[in-house]
Amino acid sequence: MSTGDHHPVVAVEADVLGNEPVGAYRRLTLAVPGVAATARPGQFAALTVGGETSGLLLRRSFSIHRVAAGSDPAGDRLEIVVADAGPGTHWLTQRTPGDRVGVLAPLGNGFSLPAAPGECVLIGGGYGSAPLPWLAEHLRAMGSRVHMILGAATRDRLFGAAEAGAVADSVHVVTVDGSAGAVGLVTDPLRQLLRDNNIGAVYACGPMGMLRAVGELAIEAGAVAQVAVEEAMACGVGVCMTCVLPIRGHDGATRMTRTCLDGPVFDARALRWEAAADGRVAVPDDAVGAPSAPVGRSGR
Amino acid sequence: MSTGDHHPVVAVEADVLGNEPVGAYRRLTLAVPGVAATARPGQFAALTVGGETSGLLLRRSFSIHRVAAGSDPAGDRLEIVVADAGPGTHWLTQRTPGDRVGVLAPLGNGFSLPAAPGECVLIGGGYGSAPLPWLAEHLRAMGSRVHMILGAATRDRLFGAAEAGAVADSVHVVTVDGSAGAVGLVTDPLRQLLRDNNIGAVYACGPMGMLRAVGELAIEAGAVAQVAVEEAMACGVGVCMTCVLPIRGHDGATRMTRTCLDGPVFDARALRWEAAADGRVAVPDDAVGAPSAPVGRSGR
Amino acid sequence: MSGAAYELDGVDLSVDLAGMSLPNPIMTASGCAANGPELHRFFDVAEIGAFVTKSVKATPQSGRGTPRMAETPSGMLNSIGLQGPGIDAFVSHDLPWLASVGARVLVSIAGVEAAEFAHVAQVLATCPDRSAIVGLEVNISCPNVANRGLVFACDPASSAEVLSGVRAVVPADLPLFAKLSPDVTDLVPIARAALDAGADGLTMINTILGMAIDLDRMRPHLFGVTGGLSGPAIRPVAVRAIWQVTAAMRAGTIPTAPIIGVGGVRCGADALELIAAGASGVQVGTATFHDPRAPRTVLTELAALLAERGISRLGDLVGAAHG
Amino acid sequence: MSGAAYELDGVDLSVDLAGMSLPNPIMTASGCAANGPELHRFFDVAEIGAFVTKSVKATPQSGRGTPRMAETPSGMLNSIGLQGPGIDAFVSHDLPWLASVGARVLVSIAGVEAAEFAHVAQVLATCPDRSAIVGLEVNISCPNVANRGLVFACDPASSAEVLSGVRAVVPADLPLFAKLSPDVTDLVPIARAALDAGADGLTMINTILGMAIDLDRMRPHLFGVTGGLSGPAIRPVAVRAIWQVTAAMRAGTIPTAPIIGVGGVRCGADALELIAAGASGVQVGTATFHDPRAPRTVLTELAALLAERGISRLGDLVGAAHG
Ligand SMILES: Cc1cc2nc3c(=O)[nH]c(=O)nc-3n(C[C@H](O)[C@H](O)[C@H](O)COP(=O)(O)OP(=O)(O)OC[C@H]3O[C@@H](n4cnc5c(N)ncnc54)[C@H](O)[C@@H]3O)c2cc1C
Ligand SMILES: Cc1cc2nc3c(=O)[nH]c(=O)nc-3n(C[C@H](O)[C@H](O)[C@H](O)COP(=O)(O)OP(=O)(O)OC[C@H]3O[C@@H](n4cnc5c(N)ncnc54)[C@H](O)[C@@H]3O)c2cc1C
Ligand SMILES: Cc1cc2nc3c(=O)[nH]c(=O)nc-3n(C[C@H](O)[C@H](O)[C@H](O)COP(=O)(O)O)c2cc1C
Ligand SMILES: Cc1cc2nc3c(=O)[nH]c(=O)nc-3n(C[C@H](O)[C@H](O)[C@H](O)COP(=O)(O)O)c2cc1C
Ligand code: FES
Ligand code: FES
Repeated sequence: MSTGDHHPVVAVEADVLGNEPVGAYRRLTLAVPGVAATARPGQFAALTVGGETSGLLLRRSFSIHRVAAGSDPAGDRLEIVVADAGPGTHWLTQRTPGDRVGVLAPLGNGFSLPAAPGECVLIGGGYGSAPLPWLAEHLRAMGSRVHMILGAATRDRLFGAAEAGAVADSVHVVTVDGSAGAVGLVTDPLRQLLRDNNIGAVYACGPMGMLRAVGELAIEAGAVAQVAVEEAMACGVGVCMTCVLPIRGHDGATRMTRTCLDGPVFDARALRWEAAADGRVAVPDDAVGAPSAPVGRSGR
Repeated sequence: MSTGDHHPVVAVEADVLGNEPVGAYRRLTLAVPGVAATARPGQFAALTVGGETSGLLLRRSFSIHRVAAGSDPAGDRLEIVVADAGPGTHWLTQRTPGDRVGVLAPLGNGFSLPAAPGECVLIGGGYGSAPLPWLAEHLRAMGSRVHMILGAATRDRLFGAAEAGAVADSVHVVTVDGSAGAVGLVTDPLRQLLRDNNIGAVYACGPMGMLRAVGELAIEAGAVAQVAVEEAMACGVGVCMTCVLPIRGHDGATRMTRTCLDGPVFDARALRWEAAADGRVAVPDDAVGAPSAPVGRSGR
Repeated sequence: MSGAAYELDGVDLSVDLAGMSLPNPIMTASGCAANGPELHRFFDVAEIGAFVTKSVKATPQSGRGTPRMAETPSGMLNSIGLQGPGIDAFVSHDLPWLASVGARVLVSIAGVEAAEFAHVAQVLATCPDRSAIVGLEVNISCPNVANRGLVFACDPASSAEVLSGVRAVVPADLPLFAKLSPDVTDLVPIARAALDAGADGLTMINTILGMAIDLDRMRPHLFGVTGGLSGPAIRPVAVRAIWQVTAAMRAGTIPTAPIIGVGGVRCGADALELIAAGASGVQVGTATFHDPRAPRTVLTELAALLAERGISRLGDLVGAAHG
Repeated sequence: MSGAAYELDGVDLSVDLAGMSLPNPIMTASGCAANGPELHRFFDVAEIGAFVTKSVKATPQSGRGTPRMAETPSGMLNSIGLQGPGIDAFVSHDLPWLASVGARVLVSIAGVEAAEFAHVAQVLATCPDRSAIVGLEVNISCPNVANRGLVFACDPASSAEVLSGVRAVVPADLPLFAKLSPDVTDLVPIARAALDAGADGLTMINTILGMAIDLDRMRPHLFGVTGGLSGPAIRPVAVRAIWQVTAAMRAGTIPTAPIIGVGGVRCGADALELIAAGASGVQVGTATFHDPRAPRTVLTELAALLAERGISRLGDLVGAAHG
């Protein structure tokens, strides 16, 4: 981490302005003054859960779906898409206007836009599609041509299919069970798009396995792939070192790198995918400072 | 505790039906099926606080203000009066219809009604007045004459003054600062009532210091005094042994007695007041099983 | 008191703990369930695997003054001081009631010196309702007068002294569980000492020593100054303790013996966590204060969790996280 | 780096911790604040009494694989494995930044053997930004390779070895704080050993060893198997530890020395609780993950609490609960 690129983060007890169902998810709209000026697609927000008496200590992270500038910064809004996955997200899905939730945003880096317009593919798995419409708007505004692939296990786990047509030049929907779009995985339409078009960049957000597959196809096709990862985060702001992944740096060395600060978006080539298996990520032997021998007890 | 007198307790996730301000307090109405048949004035309810993600593990106890029988037991309602005293009660004061709260009720014993009608004084300090209107109704229904003394530090800490006129034969309001009724303590009108009338029984609910003073005056005047105490309770149902007070039994022996099960109402003569000071209660040396010497470390 | 398989949701939940055959692994925790009738208002105490009583000493105990408890984040401190009726009243009053409702009773015993434990155990081993007793839980996590009031379980020698004293006076077929304190630098030597001295199994963990200060009075909140921390807050410590001792058993460092897990369990998944770490029995303590139905609910939830996973025998999951 | 009285709400919050003059008692906790710039986005890190850095070792450390954390009721487990840049990068990169913003730095140091601690301390004692360093916190709650990976702080002799090694290489006017682990049978002998070997004060407590199991994988949740439990859940243990060691100092059993309290502090009242138990400094750790402004907020709340009570000097409340 370089200390120079720390952008300002808004820390606020945000009013909940809206909470609507979108398939299996809820879209929450929050009043976050000043967020619109700095937030970029691919960044995330960290929310407190459970209210004042909560036994859930840690914030939950969510991709920023969009921000909307108010007439003045005090009126800025931030939207996220929440899957009810456990006690913290369940609590969030129950919030109604009038409630308050602690919000830190924007956090992390976002997707980098290409230097010049080009043709690109945006890929989302499940709620991973949340940041894509907003990203598509940015890309189209600079003249890029945008293909969008939305995948999920089932129809209700798709996100963004309704608005995709308005923001993308082509839309490809796949579900594992065929309940919406074609039967299959996001890699099926991606393979086709990479073959039939001159794709310069791929942007993806979703589960680790999907990101890896997408990254490999893109790199093979000579495209740049930017993937937004999702590692368990205790703080979201770079102070705890829990959210690391082995990332190869410009100097070729692999370091255990904070995904909350230097991610969640990474160039797929920098990720040491082979270290990850079964939801766990090992320290590659060649990583900077890798232990020569395993230690028996927790050094904290 | 005798095992025979265990009455049925309703354990339910209760719907919140109402939440209205009453002075500095909130009156909560809860749907508690089946509670009306068994609950008696002086008993209490134990409520969970903080919802599903709560870090507050223990229930909070509240005197039952009243119960109302529905057209069938499923429609029974229970009312409590809540002072916002800390995080748990604060959370409760924020509940709105549609919310749910875990309720156990009725718990403990209630006030015993006299064998024959007579003249009596009901005394409440602060929210301690909560059970008195309902108790007054029971006493008047059996032909007793009811005087009611309501005291508090300030006007907004008084409870029940508005409805007292309808349920009592005489009403005496005192506040420490004189913001309502006479300036003074509940013992002032009590002294007068005990002198001028043939009072057979005194019923009191409020802070320990008040209960002691009331009990002493009543006993001196030859009246029976029943006082409802308020000890910190972890379980409310008799299984943890945290809520004890030294109580003299019928056999003359003092035992550390569970106020949640054998109280919260006790005959003032049975209480070993001298053991209590500064919010703490020591084990009297003559209590059954009192330690001969203090132990250095917690035996759990 | 049936040793036969007990099914819920098609899952065989029965366990055999050092000869203690129980229809299911769920128990109350000592001091968190009184001695029966109070909880029996909320569920049939014979439905859970065993009912663990409040630690009983030789004579009646008043316990400490109040406050005896302080709520803490996701937990609580208690300093009760082992209030109880004493062993004679226990066998003439409490135990008969438990026997009358068909509860399987794991009697928790305590003392200030080894001889007191032995006396209490001997009274139990020869009492009229002996047949309701499935085992004794020896609460060595209580103060030892001979050792500056430090708890027996702080030290292998004191632990062994208590266990061998009890073992000597009770029949070999009465299972003994030593209840350990987590407040030690290394649990394994204490576990070894207890097992070598005659314990058939271990119960882990008792509360962790803690303290709260009353900021209004600027004095210790509890009358007893320090107290025992319990509840969900300490579950990670219980899991670790069970894991460490199970690992030592699997490595052959100490004899293999059944473990009863306790500490912070409030739902079926919590119970399963202790089982996966190595426990074959699970006690529900402080959660009972949040909801008196908790032990029974944990049992239902545990059965449902196993059924969901297609596990037909609970025994298959004991220690499963060790691989 | 001012030793002058520092007032907030009319309260003098300044403290002197074994020669470490701080405007107020509030600090970050090692490993819960990285090394400065990240938190400086949320508050000026020079406003709190001291900034405590992530424990630094001699060489760069990758730390462990992930998952490195598990949330637990009112707490969390972590198993980071002391990831860090190593002492050379620390003095050339991290410390200059902290010096540039005027932070008073309490540098936390670690090692796998006494010699590593001494080496790290020596580099710090002679580094260009030495003047930004107000003291060293010696994290002896980390694994000792020579003793089966048991932490140094489990044992008085290992603790003393580390402290005397560090003391020998740093000037007498550089305050040393030994950071103790609560995972011991008796804290007092460890505290004595550390003080006798040259510690000027003590920091208590480090995390409590715990564990969680991933019920989907039926394996330990953390890559490092066990982890350290922290957060509000453990505050009662921190209060007890500070109380016990302060009581031993007041009784003359061990030398009197300042204590920095840490464990579960998330608001001003929590800080006051540790102070009343005997701490003259207070670190805010895990609460920072809930809210990165936490250390600064605790300071504001603490000042307000004292003002409310009419206390004009924080020092008057240190150990006040002992009477
Ligand atoms: C950068 C980032 C962006 C994310 N974007 C979204 C989004 O747009 N929409 C959405 O619904 N979810 C998103 N998630 C996942 C979301 O944070 C988790 O589903 C949530 O933390 C689960 O909390 P819980 O209490 O409901 O579940 P629990 O499983 O009980 O959580 C327990 C602990 O594990 C952590 N955890 C559990 N699952 C995950 C996960 N998948 N990723 C990271 N931490 C996890 C929690 O934060 C918590 O600390 C994102 C996660 C990250 C890191
Ligand atoms: C039998 C009985 C009847 C009661 N009736 C009423 C009533 O009708 N209306 C009302 O407003 N309050 C009543 N109380 C007091 C009420 O239970 C406490 O105000 C409440 O528990 C405080 O919880 P908290 O989280 O808001 O405060 P905190 O002070 O944060 O509570 C911390 C812990 O201390 C306990 N505690 C704190 N204050 C008290 C207290 N005064 N008595 C017992 N335990 C306490 C809590 O239960 C909790 O475990 C009654 C208490 C008892 C025992
Ligand atoms: C109020 C209370 C009283 C207790 N009394 C005893 C006791 O008498 N004997 C004993 O062995 N353990 C006693 N314990 C410890 C519990 O049995 C259990 O080991 C501990 O609380 C951890 O489990 P939990 O988190 O489920 O409560 C007591 C615990 C509490 C909270
Ligand atoms: C993620 C994390 C990393 C930690 N790293 C260190 C460390 O490097 N050195 C150290 O002495 N303590 C470390 N600790 C312990 C804390 O400094 C502190 O002693 C402990 O967490 C208790 O305080 P808390 O409850 O306020 O977090 C770490 C704690 C956490 C949660
Ligand atoms: S989540 Fe704490 S450093 Fe990334
Ligand atoms: S509150 Fe638990 S026994 Fe009375």
